[in-house]
Amino acid sequence: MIWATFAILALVAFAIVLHPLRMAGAGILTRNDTVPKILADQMQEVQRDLDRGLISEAEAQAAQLEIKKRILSTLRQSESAPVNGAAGGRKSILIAAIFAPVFAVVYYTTMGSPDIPSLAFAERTEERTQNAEVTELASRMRERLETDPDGGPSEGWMLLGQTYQRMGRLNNAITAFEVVAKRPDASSATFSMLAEAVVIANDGVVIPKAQRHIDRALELDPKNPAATYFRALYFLQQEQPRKSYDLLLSRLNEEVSFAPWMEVYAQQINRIAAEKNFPAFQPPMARAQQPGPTAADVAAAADMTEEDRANFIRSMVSRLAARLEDEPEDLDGWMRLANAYNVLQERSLAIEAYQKAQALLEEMPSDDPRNAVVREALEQLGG
Amino acid sequence: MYPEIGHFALALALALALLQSVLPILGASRRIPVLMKSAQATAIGQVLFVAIAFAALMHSFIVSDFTVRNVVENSHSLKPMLFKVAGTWGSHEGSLLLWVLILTVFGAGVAGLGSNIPAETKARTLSVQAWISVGFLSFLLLTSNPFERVFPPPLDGNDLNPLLQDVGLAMHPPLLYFGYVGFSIVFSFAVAALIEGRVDPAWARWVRPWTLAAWVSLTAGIALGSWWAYYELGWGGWWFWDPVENVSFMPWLLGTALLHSAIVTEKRDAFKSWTILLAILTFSLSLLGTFIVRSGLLTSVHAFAVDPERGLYILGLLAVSIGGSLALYAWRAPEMEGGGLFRPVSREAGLLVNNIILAAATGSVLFGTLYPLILEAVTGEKISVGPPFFNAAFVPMMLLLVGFMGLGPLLSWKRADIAGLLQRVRFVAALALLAALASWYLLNGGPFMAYLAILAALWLLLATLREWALRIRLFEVPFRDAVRRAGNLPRASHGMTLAHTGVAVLMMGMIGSSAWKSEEIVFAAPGKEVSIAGFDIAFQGVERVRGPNYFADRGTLAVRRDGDLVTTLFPERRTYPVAQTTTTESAIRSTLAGDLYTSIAEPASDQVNNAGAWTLRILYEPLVNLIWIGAALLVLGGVMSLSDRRLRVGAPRRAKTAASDAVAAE
Amino acid sequence: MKRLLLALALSLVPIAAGAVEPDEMLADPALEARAREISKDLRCVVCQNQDIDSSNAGVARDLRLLVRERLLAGGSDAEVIEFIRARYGDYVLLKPPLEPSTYALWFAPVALILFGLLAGVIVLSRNRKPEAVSALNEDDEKAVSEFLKRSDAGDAS
Amino acid sequence: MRREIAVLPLLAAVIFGGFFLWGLNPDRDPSEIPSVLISQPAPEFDLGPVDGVDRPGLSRSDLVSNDRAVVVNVFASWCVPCRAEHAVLTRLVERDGIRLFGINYKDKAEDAAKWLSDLGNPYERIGSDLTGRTGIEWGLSGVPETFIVDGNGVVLFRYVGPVVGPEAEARFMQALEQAGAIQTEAGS
Repeated sequence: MIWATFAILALVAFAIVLHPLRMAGAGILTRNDTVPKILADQMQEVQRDLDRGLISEAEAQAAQLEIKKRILSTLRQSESAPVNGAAGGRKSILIAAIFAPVFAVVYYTTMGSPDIPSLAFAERTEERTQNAEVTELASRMRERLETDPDGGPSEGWMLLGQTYQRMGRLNNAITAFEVVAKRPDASSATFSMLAEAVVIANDGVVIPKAQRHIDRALELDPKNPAATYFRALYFLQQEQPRKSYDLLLSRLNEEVSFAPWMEVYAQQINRIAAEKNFPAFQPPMARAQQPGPTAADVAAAADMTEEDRANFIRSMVSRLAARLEDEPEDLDGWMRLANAYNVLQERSLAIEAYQKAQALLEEMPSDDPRNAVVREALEQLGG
Repeated sequence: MYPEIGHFALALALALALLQSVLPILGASRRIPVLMKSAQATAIGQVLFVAIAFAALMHSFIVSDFTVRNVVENSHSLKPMLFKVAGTWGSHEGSLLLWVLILTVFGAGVAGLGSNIPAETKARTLSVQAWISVGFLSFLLLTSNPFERVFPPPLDGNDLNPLLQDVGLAMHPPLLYFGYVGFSIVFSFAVAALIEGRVDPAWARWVRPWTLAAWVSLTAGIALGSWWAYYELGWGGWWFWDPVENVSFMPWLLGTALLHSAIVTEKRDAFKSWTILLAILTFSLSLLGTFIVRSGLLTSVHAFAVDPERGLYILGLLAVSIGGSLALYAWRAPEMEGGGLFRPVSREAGLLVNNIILAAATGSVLFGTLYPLILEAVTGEKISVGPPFFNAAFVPMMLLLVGFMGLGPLLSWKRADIAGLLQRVRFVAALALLAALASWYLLNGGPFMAYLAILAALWLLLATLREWALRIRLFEVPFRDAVRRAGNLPRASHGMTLAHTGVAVLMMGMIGSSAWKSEEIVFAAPGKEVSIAGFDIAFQGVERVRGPNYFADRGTLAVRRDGDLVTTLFPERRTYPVAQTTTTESAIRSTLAGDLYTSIAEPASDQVNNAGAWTLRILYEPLVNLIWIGAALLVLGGVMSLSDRRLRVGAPRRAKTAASDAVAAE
Repeated sequence: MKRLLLALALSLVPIAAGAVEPDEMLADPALEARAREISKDLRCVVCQNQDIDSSNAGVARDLRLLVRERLLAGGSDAEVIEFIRARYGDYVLLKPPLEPSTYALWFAPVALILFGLLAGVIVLSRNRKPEAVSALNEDDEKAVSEFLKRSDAGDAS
Repeated sequence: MRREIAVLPLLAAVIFGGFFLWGLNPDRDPSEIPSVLISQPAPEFDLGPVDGVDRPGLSRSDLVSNDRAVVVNVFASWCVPCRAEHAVLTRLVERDGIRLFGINYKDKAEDAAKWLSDLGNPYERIGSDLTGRTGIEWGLSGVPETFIVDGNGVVLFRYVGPVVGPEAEARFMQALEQAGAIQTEAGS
């Protein structure tokens, strides 16, 4: 369709350039045709001015004499008749007519993006309603939590915070996390999520406020991987790469089985290693599996541009999706994928992934906490 | 799909421009008719494809297609439709596309309408025009592609600047561009003439309508921009000597000089190389304006987001086009023979003085605008050159010019009779002086310069009317004869009278609103009364109203004069929640005598002593509307001249002779 | 890139009206008028090409207050301007002072006019020599009138 | 003669073109205003501390007798770029041992205190400039702005805008080194 339109346009251009050949028979206007006429008109004008009494007889005569002299000199400069219908002309025109579309096509194939469709705003209602739904859901949830006489359940506030973080409303996310952080039931994860939000909100800089939360998180759970990661990031920002490197490495080596956050650790370790000439990290296990984006990944992506970040997340997601095609039994994988789709506002894909997870969960004990997460998420998505 | 069609169409336009830049000029030098004629087809083809591209971009804006980066950055789904449309030329890329569109419109105009121009001249002119086209189309495609895509598209656009959501502002760039890009064709004519090595009265006549068309649009564009600043910015000023205003004003000044010197070339075959130089410089200043606005060279409120790389590209274009044309000028212009002789007192001499003053004024504005840059480059010092300098340099020159303007049209060509001239203007000069003295006595106060300006404006007005009366022999012959004579005058003559009257009217507006402006700024709680310029204004309070995409605090002001209610004004302070911007909508009572200009700013910051009070700004700007009326007269005068049938003389009515010539040549 | 960011940041500054506020104004109308005039010649340092009188930027307001304060303290116009200039340099003066570095600026308009007039006088004096008014000879006259007749017939006007 | 005159416009255009080319230098910021304070003694001022921040206030006398050059940074909690700059300044203090003084410009004390507690407080002294008058004395055009003042209170360098990004930081570091504001091994 689009190429057909291009073809028509190119054809039009071709025809336009060829057009002069069709009127080759008609004569052309030469100076001899036009200049004396203008001079003659000026003669008449002088005459009219004289008739109206605008100028004196003497003035008129002098002016007319001047113009007459110009007429004479024009008449004498008779031009040689143009060489008409020269074959060279026709050939040039033909070549030119071919040049136009070829030039455009060559340029376009290198610079154009014919695969990107137009998307009018009006056609994107689904995307918009989804977005509006999330916003609406978040504000409803917040209202309910705020009006709750008991201050609202901590899980609710955490979910709200995560939702806001996904929406990029980091200050709201921080406020929501902070509600929980002030409560006695605040867990290590509460503080590490809060720290993460604060770090992202500050362009990836671990500011003292974030540090305090990291401290709290590690106090509650010294093994909290996210908190450890941000602590290491803080060291790095303090220009203590060795300390940062060691911390990440030792935490990584504490684990015996694979966990999704390890990939980010490994990447960060290798980034520091490459810069400072430390030994690179060799993964102890097969690295065939590629996890999807984790929160920490997103944090790492915080200093990217919006576009880079979107591309980055998308590439991670598609890798994860491809892997799950091969390994459909990976429950955590499905949950991560679903969450990622949710972040990307791919509602139907998110529902689908959650449903896959739900199916796998049926084989799990019913008190598995993941059951609740999936149910809640599906409810939220309306699937 | 639409954006891609636009992108492809631009590529085709560039291809046609490339062809047009070579084939016709080759045809003209080798005398091959078919190549000469190809210019017509490609010029029309170019405008077609650029228009397709422009329409595609506009479509993307209208439907808010956020897969186009330019739409994302410069539009928003909530914008009112009119401003979505105007958003097409709201950004650097879009406005440049409009620029190129107008460039090709003028090219196609000459191709299609210039039926009285010989094929050779036309071919050369259109080739030169295509060189400019190639430069700017490639600039567009290589550095500022308006059709750059984003995928996946963001949910909504970024921009919703309410300040720019204004009809006057939306229409101002197209008109302004029409003006200063229009001078491109005059430039092309000039360069073509240099290449051909011939400038004669016929050439001047071919160029004249295009110069007029460009000048008329530029006049309208500048006036519209000034009008926008006046009522939208909220402090009642209409000219700020901002660099961006200056760069649109300089081509106007020089274009005005060009209009006048081309008359001398047309009537007397004189001033030839000077007219050519003016044609080149006028468009050069337009290019300079484009460069300054888009390169971030000078700071300005209006500048686009700056990008040195683009600046470098345009500077390259400038170097080639201005440098090239001036080098050609240096080479060929000395060969042009001088034309008819004239005496120190003659129409020619008058127009010479006009040109000298206009050129000096342009030079002063140019120098003042660029001086901070020059000084910074030479000594590293940073200074500001603001309105005080420009007023001091420019106003006296204009007064001088206006003095001559009254006399000029009364002078006859070649040699004028001084005694007769003085006798004819004695009366109006005395009248103007008397009126100026009377105004001094009546108004007592105001700067001396203002009275000098009043004198000049009155002199110009009266002398212009006197000249017109002389032409139609008003009071000398029976009234009916005079009317008949007026009907017989060429349109260009009426055009001149209108335009000169317009200048006089414009000046009076400027004098009135700058020298006798009065202003009251008060904290007003409901019930507060303010008196200004004979009006008693009662502030009745503020209410909150909702607009389509904003809410506003609307003040109510009852305006009384001698106790009678004259009108009620509702100035607003609008807040746009999405864009988080506040704008001022002034309420104006406009009459010929002056504007009562009211605006409401924020609530008083000190709410302890001024509880419930708002900041009110009330201005009385005497005669300010004469500025726009004067500008309208200038435009009308230009249009009147443009409609003069003499500008089309020489167009073949496909006369027998021409046809038989063609057959013979076959 | 840095300039781009700055441009973006600056573009967020609203250009709304309402520069001078009533609470800044001085009770003495003569003094207030002087303050307004001085403000019009001082450039707002954070805005682009705006005087402090019409700018609603915070710094502009501070400067306006300062101008009035200095006036109340009995400063002359020149002293007040000098006070601001001592802190912000020549850059704040919209009317550049006449100094060696600005001679070129201030004398340029005069020089341009004088140069133009000189050129005009030269052109006019070249035109001094008496004009040779030679009438056309008979052949030429005939050629012209024949041509004119022809063009009248061709052009039906 | 005619020929010489005909060359003049080209000549003028070339000269103007040269200035334009110079003006396009990407390092040149047309809106930057040179400070009149460079090589001049720091202006007279005396600012009290910010309420709720345990740092003493700042006055001119604190700048005139220091062992080495110090940095005076004008900041505010409402200023967005200051946030990014804060991390850089903190690092300069911690890593390079510069002495940092702050002028808190037109800021509410409680906002400033919270901001400093969230982001950390690398300042040795902070003066609170509520009215903005001290800002004017320093020829301030916006926030943030950073000055380097030598041990005797003479202003050596001024940076307008946030010192953020490799280019800006390199420029600032160079100025710090030239001024001798960086703590050397021997000096510590």
